Amino acid sequence: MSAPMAVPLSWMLALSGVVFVIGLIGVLVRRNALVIFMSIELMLNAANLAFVAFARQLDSLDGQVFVFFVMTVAAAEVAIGLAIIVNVFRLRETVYVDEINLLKG
Amino acid sequence: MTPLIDVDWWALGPGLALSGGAMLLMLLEFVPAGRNSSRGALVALASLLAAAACVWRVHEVKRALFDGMFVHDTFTVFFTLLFCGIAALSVLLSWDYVKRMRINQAEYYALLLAATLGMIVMSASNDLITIFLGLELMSLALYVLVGFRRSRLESNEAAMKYFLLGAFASGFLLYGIALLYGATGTTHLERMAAFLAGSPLLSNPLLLMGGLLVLVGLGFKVAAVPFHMWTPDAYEGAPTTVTGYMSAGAKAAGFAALLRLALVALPDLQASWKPVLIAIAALTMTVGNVTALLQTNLKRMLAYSSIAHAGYVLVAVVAGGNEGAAAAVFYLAIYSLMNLGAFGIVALLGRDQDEPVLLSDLAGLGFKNPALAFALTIFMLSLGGIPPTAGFMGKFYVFRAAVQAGQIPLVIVGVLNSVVSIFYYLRVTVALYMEEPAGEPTAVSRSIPAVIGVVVSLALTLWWGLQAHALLEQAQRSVLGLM
Amino acid sequence: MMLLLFAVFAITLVGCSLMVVLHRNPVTSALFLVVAFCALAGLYLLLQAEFLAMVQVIVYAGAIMVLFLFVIMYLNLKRDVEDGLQFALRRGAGWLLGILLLGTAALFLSRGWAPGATTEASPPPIGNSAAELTSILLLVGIVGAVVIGRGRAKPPGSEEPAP
Amino acid sequence: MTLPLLWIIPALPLGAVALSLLLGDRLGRRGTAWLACGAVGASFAFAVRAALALAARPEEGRSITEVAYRWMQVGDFSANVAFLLDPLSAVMILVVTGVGFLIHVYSTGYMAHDPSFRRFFLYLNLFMFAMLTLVLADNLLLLFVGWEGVGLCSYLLIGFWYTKPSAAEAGKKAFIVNRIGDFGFLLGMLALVTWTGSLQYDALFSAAPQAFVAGGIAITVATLLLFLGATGKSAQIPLYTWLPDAMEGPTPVSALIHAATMVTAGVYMVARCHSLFQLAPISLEVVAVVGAATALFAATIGLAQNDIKRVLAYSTISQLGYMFMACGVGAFGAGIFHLMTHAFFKALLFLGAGSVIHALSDEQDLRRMGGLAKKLPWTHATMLVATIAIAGIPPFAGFFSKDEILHGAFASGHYGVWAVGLLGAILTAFYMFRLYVLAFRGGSRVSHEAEHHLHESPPSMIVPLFVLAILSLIGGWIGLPFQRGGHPFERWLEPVFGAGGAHGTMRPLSPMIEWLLIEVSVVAALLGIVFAFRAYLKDPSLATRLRERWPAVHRMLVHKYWVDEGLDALVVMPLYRASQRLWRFWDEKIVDGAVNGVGFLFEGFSVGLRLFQTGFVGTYALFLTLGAVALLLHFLRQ
Amino acid sequence: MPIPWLSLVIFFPLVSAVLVAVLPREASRTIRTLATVAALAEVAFALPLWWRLEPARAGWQFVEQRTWLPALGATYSLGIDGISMLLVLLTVVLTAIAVIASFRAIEKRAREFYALLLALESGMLGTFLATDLLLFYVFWEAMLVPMYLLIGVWGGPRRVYAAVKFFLYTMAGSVLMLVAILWLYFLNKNATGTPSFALDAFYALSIPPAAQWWLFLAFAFAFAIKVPMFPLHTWLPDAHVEAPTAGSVILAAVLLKMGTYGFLRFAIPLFPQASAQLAPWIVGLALVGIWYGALVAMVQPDLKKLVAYSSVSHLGFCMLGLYAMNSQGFAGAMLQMLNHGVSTGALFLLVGVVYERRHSRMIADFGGLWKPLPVYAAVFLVVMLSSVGLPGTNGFVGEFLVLLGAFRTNPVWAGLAAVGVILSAVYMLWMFQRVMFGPVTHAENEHLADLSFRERLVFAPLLILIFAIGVFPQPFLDRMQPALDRTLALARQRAALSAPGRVEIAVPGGLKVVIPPQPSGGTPPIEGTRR
Repeated sequence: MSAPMAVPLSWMLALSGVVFVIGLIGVLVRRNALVIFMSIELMLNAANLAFVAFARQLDSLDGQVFVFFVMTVAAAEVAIGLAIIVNVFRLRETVYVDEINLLKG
Repeated sequence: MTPLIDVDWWALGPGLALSGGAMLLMLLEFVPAGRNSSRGALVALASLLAAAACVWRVHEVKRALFDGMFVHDTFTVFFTLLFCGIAALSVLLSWDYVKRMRINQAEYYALLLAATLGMIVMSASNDLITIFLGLELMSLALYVLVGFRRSRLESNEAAMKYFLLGAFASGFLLYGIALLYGATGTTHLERMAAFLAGSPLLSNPLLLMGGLLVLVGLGFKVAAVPFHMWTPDAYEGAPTTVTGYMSAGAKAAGFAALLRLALVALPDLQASWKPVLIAIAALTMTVGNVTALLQTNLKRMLAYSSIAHAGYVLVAVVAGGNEGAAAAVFYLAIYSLMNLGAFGIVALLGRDQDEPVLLSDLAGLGFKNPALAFALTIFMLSLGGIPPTAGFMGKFYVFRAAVQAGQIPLVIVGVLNSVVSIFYYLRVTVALYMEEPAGEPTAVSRSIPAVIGVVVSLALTLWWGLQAHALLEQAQRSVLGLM
Repeated sequence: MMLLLFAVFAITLVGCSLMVVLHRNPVTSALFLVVAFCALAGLYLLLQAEFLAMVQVIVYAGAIMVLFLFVIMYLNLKRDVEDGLQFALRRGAGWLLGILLLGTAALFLSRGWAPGATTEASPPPIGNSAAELTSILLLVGIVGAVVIGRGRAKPPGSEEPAP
Repeated sequence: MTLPLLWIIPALPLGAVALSLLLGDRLGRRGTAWLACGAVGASFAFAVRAALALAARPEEGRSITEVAYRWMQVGDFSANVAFLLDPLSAVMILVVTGVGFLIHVYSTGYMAHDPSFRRFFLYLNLFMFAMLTLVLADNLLLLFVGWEGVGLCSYLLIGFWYTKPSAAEAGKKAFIVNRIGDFGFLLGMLALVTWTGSLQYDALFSAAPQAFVAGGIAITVATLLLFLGATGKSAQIPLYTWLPDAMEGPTPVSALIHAATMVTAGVYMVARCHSLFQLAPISLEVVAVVGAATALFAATIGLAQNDIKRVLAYSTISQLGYMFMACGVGAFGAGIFHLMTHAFFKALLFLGAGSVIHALSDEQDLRRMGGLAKKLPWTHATMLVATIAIAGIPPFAGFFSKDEILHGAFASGHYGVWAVGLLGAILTAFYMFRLYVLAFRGGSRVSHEAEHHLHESPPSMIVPLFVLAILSLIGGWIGLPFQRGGHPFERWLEPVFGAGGAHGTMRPLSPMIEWLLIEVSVVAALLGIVFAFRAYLKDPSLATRLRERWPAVHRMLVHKYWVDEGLDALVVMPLYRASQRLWRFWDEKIVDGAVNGVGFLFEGFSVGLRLFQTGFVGTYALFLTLGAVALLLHFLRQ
Repeated sequence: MPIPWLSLVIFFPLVSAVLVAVLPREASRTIRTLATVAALAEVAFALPLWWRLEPARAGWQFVEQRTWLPALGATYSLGIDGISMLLVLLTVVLTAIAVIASFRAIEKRAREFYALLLALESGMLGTFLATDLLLFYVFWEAMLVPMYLLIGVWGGPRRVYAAVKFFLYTMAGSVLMLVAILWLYFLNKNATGTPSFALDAFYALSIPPAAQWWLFLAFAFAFAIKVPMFPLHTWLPDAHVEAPTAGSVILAAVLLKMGTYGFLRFAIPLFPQASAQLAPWIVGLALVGIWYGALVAMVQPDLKKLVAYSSVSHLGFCMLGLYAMNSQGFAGAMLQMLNHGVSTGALFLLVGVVYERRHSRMIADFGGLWKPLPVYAAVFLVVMLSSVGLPGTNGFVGEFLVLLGAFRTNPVWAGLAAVGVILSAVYMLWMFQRVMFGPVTHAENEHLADLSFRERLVFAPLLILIFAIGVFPQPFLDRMQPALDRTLALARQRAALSAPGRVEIAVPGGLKVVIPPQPSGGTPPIEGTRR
C-alpha cells in the first residue's frame, strides 16, 4: 500500500470534474477557435488529473503512463490544430467559428 | 527458444507494412516527381497488399501481442482485411482524383496509410490506451486529409470543424477512459472484464459514467445521433475520396472498438445499456434518414445516409450476442463497400474544380453514360436495402439478429426507416434517368484505377446480394474471438 | 500542509481556468492557461507524479502554450466581439448545460462510488508498443502541420494558392 | 326416332355470324342477306323437325335433354352446356325462329340501303343465337348466358345507328336497366343453387320442395329476385323505362327483339320456373299485381303518345303485363299462349309501322300521318288485322289469349286483377285504334316532301306482313275454349305445367259465367274502338276538349309520369355527383391526401432537422453535450 | 440430372435482358427483334408446364432446391402447382404481348426499355415460383426496380411522382412483411430447432393465435397494398396513368395478382384463424373497393384512370372470393385473377392504341371512333364486355363463381358485391358510348388508322383467351382446383390445430384487444330453408 493520501481522492476528482466542465463551458460559449482549442486542452488536462489521481489511489503506474501518452497526443494535436486554424485564418481573415459556416443544412 | 522469429511477426505485419509504407512515402516527398506521378499510389497500394497478405497468412491464429495490449484473433483479421480493402479501394479512387484536384502529394497516401494503421490498431487493441492512441492516430490523419485541399474554403472549414469537435469528443472519451480506469483499476479490456465478473460494482457510478463518456467519444466517431452533427459538414467539405474513406473506415473502426469494448470488457453491463442504445439507434436511423430527404448535394446526402447506416449497425449492436455482433460486422463490410462505391462515383463525376455535385448535375446521365448510371443506381438501391443487392442482405441479417433478440419495435423502426431512406436514394435515380439535363451534362473522369475500384465494389455489392454466404460465415467466425 | 497546498493549487487551477474561459482577450486567456497548467503540475507533485509534473511544465506550459501564444500573436487577433441574441442564448445554454452536467454527475456519484483496485500483482510493462505508436502519431502531427501550414510554397503537384 | 339435334338450332345463326365475320365485306349485300336468312330459315326447319319429333313421342316422354359438354365444375357445383326440348321450349323455338325468319326477310328490304347492312344482320343472327340458347337451355345458368346475350344484342341493335347520340344513349340505358334486373336474377340463381345444389331444371325443381319451406322467406326472396330479372328483361314496373327508348333502333329490331321475342324472355323464365313460384304464393301475388299494374300503367301512357313506335312500345309493355298477370294468377299456359299470339300481332304491328315509316321517309310522328289507307293498301290491311287482334275481337288471335288470361284471373279469384285487366283491354283497344285512325284514316297530314316519296313497300317487306297477318288471324284457334280437358295448346303444355295446368289452382266456372266474361271483354274492346273512332275520326275536337279539360292528366301522360326525369334527378344525378365527390374529395383529398400527407410530414421533419444543422461548431458541440447530459440523466433516473 | 426447368423459365428473360442491354443503342431493329424472340421463346419454355404439370398430384412439382445461405437456413427452392402455373403462363403471355405492343410506342431508349421489361418478367416469375419465403421476398422487392424505372422513364408527365409513389407505397407494405417473415422464421426455429424459410415448414407450424394476428396483419398489409385494396389503392391510378402502355399492362395483369396470390399462398393458409377472424373486415374492404372503384371509375375523364379504378373494383371481387373461403370462391377468385389479367391488360392495350395515334387519353377528346376504327371498336367492345362479365366471356365465369362462393358464406356479401355487376356496366358502357358512339366530334379523329396487322396480332391471343375461358373454363378450372382445394384444406386443417377461442392481444401501451371467437361452420341457417 502506498502512503496514506493526504488529499482525498474525491477532492481530486471533484477538482478534475470542475476543470473539465469549465473547459467544456469554454468550448460551448466561446467563438474564437483558438480559445475553444485552449478550452479543449483544459478538458484533456482535467482527464489527466483524474488519471493521475486514480493512479495514486490504485498505486499503479498505468495511469501515469497513460497521461504521458496523452500529452504526446496533445502535442501532435496542437500542431495540426493550430495549422488548420492558421490556414483558416489565412483564407478568411477570421477565427471566429460563427463566421465560418459555408457548410450547413 | 526463438520467440523473436515467431508467428507474431506475421501478425505484426500490417503494422510494420503500413508504418513502413507511410515513412517511405514521407521520404519520397523529398524526391521530386512529376505532377502526375503515380508512385505514391503505387507505394500505398503495395504496403496495403503486404499488410493484407501478412494478416491473411496467419488468419487462423489467435494470440496476444505485446503482452496483451493487442490481440490477433479472427476479429482483428476480419477488420484488418476490411480496412486494407477500404484503403486500397480509396487509393484506387484517389489515383486520378488527387491529380485532378492538384493535391497529388505523397503525404496524402502517407496519411491514408497512417489512418489505416490507426483503424487497425483500434480493432486489434485489447487495451484502452492503444484504443485511444489508434483513434487519435486515425483522427489526426483524417483531420489533415479532410483539410488537404488547403486553398478551398470548404475543405479547411470542414477540417476545422472536424478537428475542433473531434478534439472535444476526444476529451469526453479520455475522461471516460479515466473513469473506467478508476473504477476497475486497469485499462486492459480482459482484466477489466475479470475485475467486473461477479463483482457487485456493476452499478458503480464511476463505471457507468465512464462507459457513458466513452460512448460519447466513440459515438462521435461513428456519427451516432446526437453526436453526429459534424458529419455532413466534414463529409461535404473533404475531398470526395477522403469522404468515402472516412465514411467507411472511421465508422467501421469506431464500431470495431465499440464492439470489442462492449463484448470483451463490459459484457455484463449490456442490460443497463440496452435502453440507451435502443434510443440512440432509433434516433440515429431516423434523424439521418429524415434529414437526408431534402438534400440536393450528393455528398451531403450521402453523409446523412451514412449517419442512418450507423443506426442500422447500432441495431445489430443492440441485438447483442454472437449474432448481433456478427450482423454488425457483416453490415459494416457491406456498408463500406457500397458507400465507397457511391463516393467513388461522386469522385468520378466532379468537374475539375470539384464543384459540389448536385442532384441536378446527374440529370440525363442515365442514358449518356449508362454504365456509370447503372453502377450508381445499384449502389443507391443497395444503400436503400433493395434486393438483390448486398445492402439488402446486410439489413436482413441485422434485422434478423434484432428479431431474434426480441427487439421487434426497433426492427419496425428500422424497416420503416429504410422506406424513408428509399425516397432520397430514388431521387438519385430520378435525376439519372427521369430528368433532362439543363445544359451540358456533367463531365465524367475516365480514370482507369477508379473505374477498377468502382467495378470491384459493384461486383461485390451484387455478388454479396446474391450469395452472401462466404462473407456471412467470415463475419460469424470473426466475432467468435470476442466471446 | 498537503491540504493547504492542494487548496492553493486547486483555487489557482479553477480560477485560471475560469479566466481562460471568461476573458475576452485570447492572449490573456493563453497566459492564464499557462498558469493553470503550472498549478496542475503542482497537483501532480502532490500526487507523487514528479515526472509528469515536469513533463507538464515543459511540454504543456512550455512548448504547447508557446505555440499557442505564437499563433495568437501571429494572427494578431483583437478582442473578441461576442454579443447578439443568438449568441447570448447559446452562451446561456452552454453554462446551463455545463452546470447541469456537473450537478448530475455529482448527484450520481453521491450515490456511492468506489474506485477499483489493481487486480494483478505485476502491471504489464506498457509503453513498448504504445511508444512506437506515439512516434508515428507525432510523425503524423508533424507531417500534418507541414501539409496544412505549408504556406505559399508550391511543391510539385500541390495546388495553386487561394486567390 | 333420331335425336332432334338441338344444338344445331342455335348453332346455325352463330355459324352465320362467324362466317360473316370471317368473310367480311367480300360477302356482299346479297350474300349477307342469303346467309342470314338462310341460317335462320334452316334453324326454323330444324325447330319444326324437333317439334315434330317431340310431338311424336308419348306425352310422358316429351322432354329431351342434350348435353353438349361440361361447362364448369367447381367443388359440388357444376353446370353443363345442355339443351332441353320440351313442349314449352318447342313453342318458344318455333315462335322465335318463325317470327325471326320473317323479320329477317323483312329486314332485307327495310335495311336495303343502310351502309351497315352486314353489321345489322350480324347482330340479328347473333341475337337469334342468344335467344335460342335462352329458350333451349336446360339450366338457369345457360339460360342466363342467352339472357345476357340477347341483352347485348339489344344494346347493339338499339344503338345500331351509333352516330345518333339518342340511339347510343338508349342502348346504354337498355343494357344498364337490364343489368339491374340481372343483378336480381343472378342473386336468385345463387340462392337457388346454394340451397338446392343445382341449377339444372329437373334437379332444381325436384329438389326445391325439399330444400325450401313452401311459402317461406327463402323461396319467396329467391323467386322475387328471379322476378326482378324478369321485370328487367320484360320491361315491367319498375324496370320498364328502357323499352320505349329502345325504339331508337331500326324498326325490325323493335319487332323482333322488343316485341316478339326478347322481351318475352322474362315471361318464359317465370313460366319455366313455375314450380318454384308455386312454392312462393307471395311471389306469385307480386307477379300478378306487378303485371296488372304494368298493363294498366303502360296503357295509360300509350293513350297520349304521338310517336307511332312509342305507342307500340307502351302497348308491348302493357301486353307483357298481361302475360305476367297470367303467370301471377297461375295461368302459365295462358301466359305462354298470349306470348305466342302477341309475337304474331305485335311483330306485325311493328313491321307495319316500319313499312309506314319507310314509306314516309322515316317519319314517325302520328300527327304528320293520316289517310294512308289508300296509299299503302297492303300495309293498311295487315295493320288493321293486327290492330283488331290486339284489341281482342274474336276470332282474331289476341282475343283468345287475352280472354284466357282474364278468365284465369277471374277463376282464381283475383277479381281486382281481372278488373284492371278489363280496364286495360278497353284502353288497349282505344289507343290502338287511335293509332290506326291517326295513321290510316282521315285526311292526310303528311308533309309535302314525304308525300312526294310516298310508296308501298317492296315485296320482301309485304310478304312477311302478310304471313304474320294470317298468323294473327288464325293463331289463336289452337286455343279455342270450351273443350273437354282443356284446349289443344294447353294440353300440349301439360307435361310442363302439370295436369290441369293453368287451372290447377282455379275453381271451375259455370259455362254461363264463362260466356258472360267473354261478352264483357268483347264489349270492352268494342267500347274502346268506338270511342277511338269517335274521338279521332268523327269528332276530332273531342280529343282536344278532353285534353283541355284535364291538362294536368294529359301532361302527365305525355311525359310518361315523369318517371325518366324523376329517376334522373333522384338516382342518376345524385349518384354521379356523389361519385364526383368521392373522387375529387374523398379519394384525392382524404385518402391520397393522407398518403401524400405522410410525405409532407416527413419533408417537414426534414426541414426542421436541417435547421439544427446550423454550420456552427458551437451548436454542434452544444448538442453533443446535450446528448451526454441526457444519457447521464437517464442513468440518474434509474 | 433433370433440367432445372423453373430456373430456366425464371432466368431466361434476365439473360435475354442482359443481352439486349449490351447491344449497341442504334441497332433498334435488332433490339426489338431480340426482345420479341426472347419473349416468345419464354412463352415456348413456359407453355409446356400446362401439359406437364399434374394438377392432381399433391405438393410442389418441378422442385428445385439448392443451398443458398445455409447459415440462415435460406434455400434457393422453387416449385410450382396449379395456382402458380396459371399465373406463370399469364405472365409470360402478357409480357410477350407487352413487348410486341411496344414496337411503336417506345422509340426512345428502346434498348433499356426492353431490357427492363424482360428483367421485370424474371422478377415476377420468381415471385410466383419461389417456395422459400426469403427468396420470395427477394423477388418480390427486386421486381419493384424495373417497374419503377419503366414508369419513371417512359411514363407521362407526372411519371416521377407516380413512380416514386409506387415504389415507396409498395415497399412500405412489404418491409413489415419482412419483419413478419423473420418472426415466423424464429417461431419455426424455436419449434423445430432447424432454421428454415421454407414455405412447407411454415405450413406445418402451429402458430399461436395472438402471433397469427400480428403476422397476418403484416402480411396482409403488404398484399393489400399490392392488390390494391381500399383504402390503400391510391398509388394505382397514378402508376397506371403515368406508366407506358406496356407498363400498365404488366402492372394490371400481373403485378396486382401478386397481392391476391400472396393472400392465397401465404396469408390465408399460414394464418387461417386470423384470416377467419378478420374475414369480415377484409370482405368489408373488398366490398367497399368494389363499389368505390366502380363509382370513382364512372366519373373519370381519363381512359386509363377509368380502367385503373375498375381494377380496384375487380380486384375487390378477387378478395371477396378468397375470403369466401370455399371451393367456389377460391376458384372464382383465381379465375378472376386470370380474367382481370387478360381483360384489363387488353383494355390498357386498347387505350394505348388510341394514345399512340392521338397522344391523348381523355375521353372528351374522342367520340364516334366506331366510324373510323371499326375493328378497333369491335375489339374494344369484346374486351369491355369481358370486363363487365357478360356470360360467354371469361369475366362471367369468374364473377359468378366468386359470387356463388360469397353467397354460400354469407348471402349479404354476395348481394352487396353483385351491385358491382350493375356498376361495372354503368361505367364501362358510358365510357364506351362517349368514346365510340355519336358523331366524330374532333376532326383529327376522322382519319385515324384502324388496327394494324401487328396490333391485331397482339389482341388475337387475348380475344381467344376471353372466349376460351368463358366458353370452356373447365380446363382452367381442372388445373387450378386441386391446388386450391389443397390450400383450402390446409387452411382448415391448420385452423383446427388450435381450438378457436377468445384471442387476447396485448397492444403496446397497455391496451388489450379481445377478439371474440368466430362461429365455425358453413352457411348460417336462413329462415325458410331446410338443411
